[in-house]
Amino acid sequence: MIWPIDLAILTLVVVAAISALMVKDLLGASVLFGSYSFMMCLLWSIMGAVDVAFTEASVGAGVSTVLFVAAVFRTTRRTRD
Amino acid sequence: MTDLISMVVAKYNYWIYITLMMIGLYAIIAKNNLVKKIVGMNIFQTAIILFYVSISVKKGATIPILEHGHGPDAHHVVHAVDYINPLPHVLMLTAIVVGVATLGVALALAIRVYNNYNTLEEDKILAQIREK
Amino acid sequence: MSEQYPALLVVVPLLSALVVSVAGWVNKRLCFPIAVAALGVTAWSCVGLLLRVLDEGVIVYKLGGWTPPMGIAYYIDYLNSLVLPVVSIVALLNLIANKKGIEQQFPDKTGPFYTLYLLMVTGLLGIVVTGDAFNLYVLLEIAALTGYGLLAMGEERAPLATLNYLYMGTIGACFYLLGVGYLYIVTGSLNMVDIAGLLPPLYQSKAVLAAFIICMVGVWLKMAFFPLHAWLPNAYTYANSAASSLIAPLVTKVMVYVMIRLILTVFTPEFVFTTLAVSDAVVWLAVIAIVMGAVLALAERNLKKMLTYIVVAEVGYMVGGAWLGNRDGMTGAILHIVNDALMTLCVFMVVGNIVYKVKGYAFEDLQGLFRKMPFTMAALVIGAMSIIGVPPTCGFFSKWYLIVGAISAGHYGFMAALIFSSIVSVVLFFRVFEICYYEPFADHHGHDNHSGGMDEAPVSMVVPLLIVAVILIVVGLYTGDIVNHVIQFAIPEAMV
Amino acid sequence: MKIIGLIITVTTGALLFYAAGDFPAWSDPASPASTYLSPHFIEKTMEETSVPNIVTAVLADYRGFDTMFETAVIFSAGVVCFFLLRISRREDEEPETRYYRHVLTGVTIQLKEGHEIPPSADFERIDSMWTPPDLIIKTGCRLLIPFVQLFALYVIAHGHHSPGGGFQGGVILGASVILFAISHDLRTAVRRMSEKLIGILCAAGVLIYAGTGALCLLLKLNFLDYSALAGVLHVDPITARSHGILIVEIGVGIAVLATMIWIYNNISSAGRYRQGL
Repeated sequence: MIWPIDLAILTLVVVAAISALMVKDLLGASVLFGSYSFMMCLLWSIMGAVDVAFTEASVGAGVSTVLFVAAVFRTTRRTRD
Repeated sequence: MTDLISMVVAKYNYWIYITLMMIGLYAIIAKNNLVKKIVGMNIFQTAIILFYVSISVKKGATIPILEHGHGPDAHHVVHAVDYINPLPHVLMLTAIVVGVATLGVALALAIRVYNNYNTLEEDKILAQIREK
Repeated sequence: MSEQYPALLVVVPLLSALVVSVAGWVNKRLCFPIAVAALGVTAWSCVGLLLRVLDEGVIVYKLGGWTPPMGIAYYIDYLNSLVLPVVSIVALLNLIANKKGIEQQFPDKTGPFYTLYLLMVTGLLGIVVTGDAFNLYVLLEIAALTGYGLLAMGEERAPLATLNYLYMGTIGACFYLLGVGYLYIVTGSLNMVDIAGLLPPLYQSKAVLAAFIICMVGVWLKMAFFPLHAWLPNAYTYANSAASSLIAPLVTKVMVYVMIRLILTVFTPEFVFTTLAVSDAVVWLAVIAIVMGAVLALAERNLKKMLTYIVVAEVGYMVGGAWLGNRDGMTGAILHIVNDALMTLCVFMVVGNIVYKVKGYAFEDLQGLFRKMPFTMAALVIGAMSIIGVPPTCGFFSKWYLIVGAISAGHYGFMAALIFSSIVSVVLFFRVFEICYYEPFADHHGHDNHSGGMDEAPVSMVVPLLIVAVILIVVGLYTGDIVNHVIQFAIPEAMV
Repeated sequence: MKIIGLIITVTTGALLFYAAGDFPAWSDPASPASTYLSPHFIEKTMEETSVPNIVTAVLADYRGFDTMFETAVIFSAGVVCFFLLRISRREDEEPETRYYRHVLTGVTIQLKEGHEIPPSADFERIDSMWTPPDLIIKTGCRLLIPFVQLFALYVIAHGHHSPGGGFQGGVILGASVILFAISHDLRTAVRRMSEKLIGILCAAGVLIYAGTGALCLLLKLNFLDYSALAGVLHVDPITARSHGILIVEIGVGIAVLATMIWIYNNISSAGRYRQGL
């Protein structure tokens, strides 16, 4: 494990999580959530959990994001918080 | 002071998971937009998955796939210290699946709510209900 | 075959759910018979299992043939063999009773409805029977997800109420999962019995304490224990009647079962009641739950919502009884799981019949129902008697044990709360009876109304309801046997 | 609400921080989690199941019962989405004016007062908001999708030896169909894979899993004890376990594939199955 990469990804995870919740546009939030999931997946593959990382890459970063975008497309992008 | 720093450094994964979990929990309770709450819910779930994956890490061990699985030396002795603990990974595969299932149901419900009230903001919906 | 009962009671509803789902695409009329047959087999194997446990004691069933703690195992002891028949019989009777209502409300979606119904029953039975802490989480999620689906189809406000339930339910389940993770990190095991064996040296550990608190909060969220109950009334009120009369009796009770299982098996009573010494605080919380549930029920002008607040109060009974920390209180709590499931089923099925005929459940819709629907109302009277706690019905006996437990624990606040809530229940139900007894004003001077005629719900709805009402009395009469032959062995010897 | 949320969050966080102090040090090989159960899995998996990927072995065999319910969870999510969103033909008022597009020339025809063109290869039904799919995206996706599906099949079949398995492969397969639905439109995708087929596949996948378990039960061993299959497959009990894992992984793959598409179809069209994204 290379600690600078680990540390950088850990920070990015937190940043992505906070910004997914802060951004005032639901489409942006879903895309940021996808990036959060992908960062998480990288983190897990660093920790050696290859199967979990693989699943998260396909489910969290892939299908979940598509579902979010689809739902936002069917409802509204606007939000106040 | 050095104790504190060494403790912070030694378990930093646990601190990150707690931070993420609190971010998610706060979003579920305090956010007003229904889809934002769902995002918070997912962050909450992945934080717990991060916790479990952190349990499984073992210093100096490799991924839990046996080398020399088949072939000439298939039956050499395997040492547990060489491989990461696989059990939490298994549990978390299940938890990820449960997470995406919950996400699907939550989004379906959010669409139903939007069809009824034409908004996703909780306070506006409650105001509409009160007017009736 | 009888050694395979433990697997059958979960596998049969699961397989039949899949078959029903396929049948829904081919021929809709096949769904109902398959579902009833599957639940019948399940109920039969649950009863068979209870008899076997009475004969031989604890049964261990190894899934996949792996010895625990490597694989997952089922432990069927006196506690869950008592709860299993209740869950399966409640589900079976409710399904038969609601056939007409389901077909009336979802003409195109009966297939998915029965599928979800069976999956929900699978989940609930699995929760009760499993001996693995993580397996319980997965089954919890099955029961929860299908529950969201069933509850959300109802009135206009149902989706929002269910979405709130989903947020709270997910937090609850995740907390439980986190608690299991904490146990895993300090013991390295997931098997409940195994964890209980590994824990004693760790009782002073902060991680075990946190695991216990987190698990309890998660389970309390799921069972709507005051002050975490906010999701329950709306979610149950606005749902369709078939779903609410399945979920209201079962989900909260099964979660109470999980709490008792965690206390008795995983963390053991010594840790919970001796090392922790917070039981007084929890019982006081239960007192508040009972009082608030009763008071909020008084404020409602709507039968179904009133009943949901009674459910909140009943959860207070069971949590309080379990946390009194003595034998009588625990007996009362376990007995009340059985009784409360049955009496909640009874009153919610009454609401189902009323909704089917009258299309409403507000107090003004109930006028003149004693004349119109005499059998339904007779069942309501018996259900209400049981909730109030009038002797021949079963509700009296569990309340009796709870009060005895409260006295021997010296917790007079809990006793007072029980009596207070009984009195409030009397007021609540006699107000309903009064409204139902008098004719609507308009009918006397009205034009052509079918006044005088009986307008009872269909036979297929009334007969299961009357069966439930009879069961309420029969269980009441046989309480002594249940306590002496089953519950007594379910509580560890160490508890006095 | 914000203040209540903050209070709850801070309390829970404080409890968790407090408890984390008693954890064994991170990545410590001597922690209970790494010394109690997992050594058995790591050292014995090869002997007992002959699967080198320990995660797959534990997932589908030692804890196969969990995984069966995991598949049931995903199946129930699909059914719930369908149950909640799908608008039945009876409730869905068809628009009075319909649009058709001639596939070869791209000419759009508008038919008023409920007239219809019988389904044929020349004309395709489109919606009033229809936008032509971009040629580059369409061709690119058409090139990409077979490779994605091939990879997914590899992931399912090779789950015994490398990361992956039924679940990941199924999601990738589902994603390839979703990619098709996005790059073309939902109507085309549904025409290729009808709703009924998806619904039946969903149940069939879980049925393969639970049915394998039930078969073991019929062969006089416990539920999901794959070594019972040895007689049926004509192999020794340990290889039978390995084959049993492969069978249930395929079941998981089918169930997940169908459910992902089902959920996407319902959510992206809000249950109307018209246009999609």
